[in-house]
Amino acid sequence: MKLKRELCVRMLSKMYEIRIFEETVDDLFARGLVHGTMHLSIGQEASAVGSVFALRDEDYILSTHRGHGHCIAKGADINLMMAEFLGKETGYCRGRGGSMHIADIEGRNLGANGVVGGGIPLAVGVGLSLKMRQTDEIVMGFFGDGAANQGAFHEALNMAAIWTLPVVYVCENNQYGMSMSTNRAFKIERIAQRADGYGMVGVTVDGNDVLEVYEAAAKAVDRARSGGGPTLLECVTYRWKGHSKSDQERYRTKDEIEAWKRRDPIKLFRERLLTEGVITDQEAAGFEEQASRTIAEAVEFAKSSAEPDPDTILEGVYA
Amino acid sequence: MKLKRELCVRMLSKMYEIRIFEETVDDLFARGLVHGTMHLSIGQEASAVGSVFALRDEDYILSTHRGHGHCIAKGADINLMMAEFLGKETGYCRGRGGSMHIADIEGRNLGANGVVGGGIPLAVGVGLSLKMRQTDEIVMGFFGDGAANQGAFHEALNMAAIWTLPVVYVCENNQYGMSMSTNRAFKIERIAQRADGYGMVGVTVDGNDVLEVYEAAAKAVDRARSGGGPTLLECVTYRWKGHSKSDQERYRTKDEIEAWKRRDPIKLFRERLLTEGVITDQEAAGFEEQASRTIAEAVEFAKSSAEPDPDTILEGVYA
Amino acid sequence: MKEMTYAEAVREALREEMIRDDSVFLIGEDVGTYGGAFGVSYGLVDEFGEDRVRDTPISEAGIMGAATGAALMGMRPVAEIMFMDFTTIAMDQLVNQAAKLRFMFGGKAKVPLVLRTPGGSGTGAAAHHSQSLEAWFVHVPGLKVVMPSTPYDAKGLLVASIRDDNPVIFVEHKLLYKTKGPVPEEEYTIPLGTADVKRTGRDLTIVATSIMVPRVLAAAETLAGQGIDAEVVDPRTLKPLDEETIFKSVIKTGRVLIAHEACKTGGAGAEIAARIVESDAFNYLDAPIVRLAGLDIPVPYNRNLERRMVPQVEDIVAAARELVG
Amino acid sequence: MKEMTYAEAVREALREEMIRDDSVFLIGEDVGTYGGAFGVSYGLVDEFGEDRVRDTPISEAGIMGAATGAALMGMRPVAEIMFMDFTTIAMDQLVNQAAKLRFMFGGKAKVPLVLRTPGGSGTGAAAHHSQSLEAWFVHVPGLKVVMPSTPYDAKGLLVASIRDDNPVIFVEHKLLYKTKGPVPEEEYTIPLGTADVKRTGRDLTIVATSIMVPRVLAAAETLAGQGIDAEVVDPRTLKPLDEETIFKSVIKTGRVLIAHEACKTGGAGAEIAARIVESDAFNYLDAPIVRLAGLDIPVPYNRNLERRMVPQVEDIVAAARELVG
Ligand SMILES: Cc1ncc(C[n+]2csc(CCOP(=O)(O)OP(=O)(O)O)c2C)c(N)n1
Ligand SMILES: Cc1ncc(C[n+]2csc(CCOP(=O)(O)OP(=O)(O)O)c2C)c(N)n1
Ligand SMILES: [Mg+2]
Ligand SMILES: [Mg+2]
Repeated sequence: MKLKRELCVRMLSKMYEIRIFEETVDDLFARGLVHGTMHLSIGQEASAVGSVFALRDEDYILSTHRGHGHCIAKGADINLMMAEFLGKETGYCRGRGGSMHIADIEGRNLGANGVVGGGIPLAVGVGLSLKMRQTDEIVMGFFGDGAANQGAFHEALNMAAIWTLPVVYVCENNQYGMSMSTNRAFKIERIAQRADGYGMVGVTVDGNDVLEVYEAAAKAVDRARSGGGPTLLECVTYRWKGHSKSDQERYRTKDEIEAWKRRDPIKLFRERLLTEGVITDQEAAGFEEQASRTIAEAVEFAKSSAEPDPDTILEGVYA
Repeated sequence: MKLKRELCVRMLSKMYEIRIFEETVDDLFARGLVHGTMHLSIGQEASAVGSVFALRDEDYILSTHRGHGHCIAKGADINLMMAEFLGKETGYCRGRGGSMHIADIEGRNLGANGVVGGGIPLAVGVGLSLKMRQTDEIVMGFFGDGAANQGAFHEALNMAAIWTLPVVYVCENNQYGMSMSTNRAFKIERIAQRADGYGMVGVTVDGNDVLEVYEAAAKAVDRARSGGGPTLLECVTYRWKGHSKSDQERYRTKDEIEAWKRRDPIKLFRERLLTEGVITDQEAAGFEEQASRTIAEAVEFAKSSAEPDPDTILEGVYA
Repeated sequence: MKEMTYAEAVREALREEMIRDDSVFLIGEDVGTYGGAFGVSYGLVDEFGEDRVRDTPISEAGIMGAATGAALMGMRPVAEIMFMDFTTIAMDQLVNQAAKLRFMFGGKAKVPLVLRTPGGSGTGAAAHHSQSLEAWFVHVPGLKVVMPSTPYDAKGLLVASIRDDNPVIFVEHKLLYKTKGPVPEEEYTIPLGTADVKRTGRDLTIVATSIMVPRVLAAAETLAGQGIDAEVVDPRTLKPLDEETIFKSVIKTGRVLIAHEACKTGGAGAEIAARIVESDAFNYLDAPIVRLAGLDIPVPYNRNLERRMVPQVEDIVAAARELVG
Repeated sequence: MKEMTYAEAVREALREEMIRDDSVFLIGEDVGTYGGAFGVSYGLVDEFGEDRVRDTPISEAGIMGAATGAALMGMRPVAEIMFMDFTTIAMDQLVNQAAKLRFMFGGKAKVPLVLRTPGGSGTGAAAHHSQSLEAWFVHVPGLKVVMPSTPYDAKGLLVASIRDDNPVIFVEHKLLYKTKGPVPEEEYTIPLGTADVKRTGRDLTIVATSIMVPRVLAAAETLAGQGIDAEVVDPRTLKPLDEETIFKSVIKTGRVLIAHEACKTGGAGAEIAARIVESDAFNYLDAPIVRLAGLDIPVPYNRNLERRMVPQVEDIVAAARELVG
């Protein structure tokens, strides 16, 4: 693959934004500035960026509880995301949603989901609408390995397949659903294999290689857009951090984590771009710094934003 | 396969019992003696008998809304079944359950189910109990082609597979879930193919050939009993009658029905037994007559049984 | 006005809204050629095609999710779940997704969908095909709950439900499908949240929903013959609930009987009773409130038991007499 | 007596019952090594092994079905659903299967299982991880519903629930897990269906469940300082409901405040209010019944909004003063 500089630069920059965003909110949580819980996707940036970058702006995504990466990759305004984390009125959800429910309707991110697998059937409805309206837009639905054992996965993938909907399902297999390893939760090697049972194309890729993800996603997107129906794309990756804020990580070893950290998707991509002469080391450092600034500004924006007015508490339940 | 006379005779007799039972209740319904609705399995007798006969008496089954065949094959007392149809206190469920909820707990039939797919997860729990107690009993769980698109199917088959449970899942693919043909509801040819996605053995057989069903079921039963885990056995068959009492049958053609009637599983089996000299024509007629008598007696038993006492209406909700 | 059945009224509402607005479509098991288990959508697939009258696999969660996703996109799906009992399978999509997405997203999305589903017993279909579960949905913020009792109400409320920008649970009753009544020739809607006083009276207020409305009206005739003048209030929508109309009636009569088919404990009647005794109407009550409702048992198959489980005309008459007497 | 937390009390009940009866086993997501999302079952897998403390895939319907099937076989599964919000996915297995099988089979089977699940808000986890859905289960014949508010009650009620031959929904509260209280050294059970008067008083009756109990007790102290003597009744089990204890208190005080966290409309408070006004206690009421409950909105993320959504001590004090005042 001949690397297109402009695309690669954008992808690398987004990966930095995601990484730094999550490191930052992790830190804000530790300092008591963000409450509740959050699910960090550090280590999984290639999967989010590689797949979302295969989309057009007009395309849609549906995301998960571990959705910061998808959201940022889809072009969210980091200020509004950060404000949402701080529960501010200026946040994407006016402070009502928090980390697990960020949606950027204008940016065609139809939202994260607190229910594992909850978004998978929604993608059927989105795909169906796009098809009924004869647009050439498509929808990409994310979920984890754990979600692939939910009944909703099964019903939805079958419906998407029989109706040949313009959907790309991306399964981010990070080896664990909370503490349950894929080894224990599945008796098969590749989750994408399940696509066969729906008469759907299934593909497994190295989810830490952003270009491999991108290429596979681009094919799936083309298939969806051209009327070829849905794809189940499995990105094999790993989350570096605990599942959420309550995780003691008793179910995996430090060695395992370290081994995966050596395959840091950002470092891998940066090195490749350097090796192939697409960018210089200095440029890369610049992208990283720019991302840092963006996130720092977002923190300022969020901090200086107003809290929701308690008297508006009943708003937004009904249209 | 060398045909064992005794087994074949019992199988043929059961098939007659099932057929005549259902023709009889159909008639009772038409005459206003049975109310509600019912789902007849006429044309599917080979699937019920072939699979249940591969079990031992101590094994369990879980059945469906179209469950008369399973129930009779498992050795139910026809009198108590018929009394249940007539809503009598002597019925299996004291008249509380009716056609869709007949269970014969002593006979280890853990019940029909009004919810399509509702019994599939129950079989996981039954299998789990048998395994935890280290018995060598197994459980056979029935469901239709339509049920294979329920989320419950997916969750349950995966659990049965990862825990290597002693379960045989029998999918009676009669080509339709109500009016929805398998062609429209699936994008795959064989439902048993889905077994692959669970790391489970999947087998498809001619569900109108009782011996083919029996042999495949026997293998699956052996596998389950010997610790080899679950199997998904698909029996391809056809229901002759409408889905239930409300069916106008606009979704299929007379020709299609007639073609399948020519492959009447009872006639096929009877002819084979005659051809191979296992039984005589006269014997066969005798079995059929015996079945008729059994059913006729059951009707008398049911008719002469008492209605439930309305004052007992609150009984049986809690133990 | 023309005479039509409740089922026809529902179908006419569907048909007219599908003609008026091409974002309206039907989705559910066997809604096409089969016409739905009760024939309600029969014929619509011939008029609107398989895309807009979409048969689905047996996948209730998938149906509800597909409807919700489509609604998020600005379509106006009318989903059908064949029996109310099977909403159990779709609860996550309905309660966690359809009902909450708008609020969770800070009011920035809309979920305009209708879930039509037949509830109720009386057909001998036993415990998995006879439940009345509306109280669950009444408890869920973000949902609206509609329960028409006449063809007129069914049509007017369904049109309003389809045009509503929120997820609406539209509960039909199997035993009402064949009942007839007048329906206007011209287009009309009934605003969600407006009760209807089906009969005026002085001696007691009977609040009744769905199948209980005709039974209560029949009972009221009998009661009238015995010198008891019952006022019959049909809330028509349980959420939002038109409590003003109920309170007004209670203040007038001082006595309340609430009748519904669903199991008594935790049924919608509890909420209605609680609203009354929380309000000023409490001060006008001359007697304890009486709830007449389904027994707290699964629906039995046997005809007599099934009938006994749910209030019948004679039970209503007896309860009203005792309350007034 | 020893001091322990509510979470420890639950764990001790599980542990002791697992020792006593080898048909008892745990099944749920991450109940093993992880110890459950709130650490409640932490350590039990080391003692009892992976077979009896069984981690499952993320398959709530499968978990509930597996538990139900096992219970049918005479095992005594204690299933966990990680957040009450996800019971939505298991409703068919719970409501149509577990709750109804016995009745549908003519009373010839038993389904002895416990479903443990944490409800409630207050952790900043927003609308998909904070619901209080007990009212749904109260409405389902065949289920029992337990909601302990103290470590003592949690242990005694859980032991009773595990020994009960019916499906029991055992609702824990996230904010109570770390609260401490005395628990007897020796074995004890609390019969399901027995309310507890947590404080005696003359001026009003406050019926409160789960997290509301400590808040109401705190409010009662404040009220006492202001000359208002509140009686606090904790039903402990919502189904069966010990209405006698509630009625007795109401007859004594003449005023009722009902406090729960769940959304007000259609919440369990409605049933309690309805029971009171259907009974003779109605005749002793000196004022309308007041329900103080969660607002009818999905649970918001923002800390202040989340707090505002649910009754707090000061709200209870204010409501009680107004009611008595
Ligand atoms: C229906 C449901 N069950 C359980 C949970 C609790 N939970 C949140 S995330 C999670 C693990 C999800 O695993 P996976 O789908 O692999 O996604 P990952 O967290 O690994 O990104 C669990 C069990 C939930 N949110 N929703
Ligand atoms: C959950 C659920 N959805 C819908 C129905 C209505 N229904 C009863 S049987 C049936 C078709 C079932 O098809 P299949 O599983 O193939 O079994 P078959 O009837 O062909 O034996 C339907 C849709 C139901 N009983 N349960
Ligand atoms: Mg994962
Ligand atoms: Mg079928």
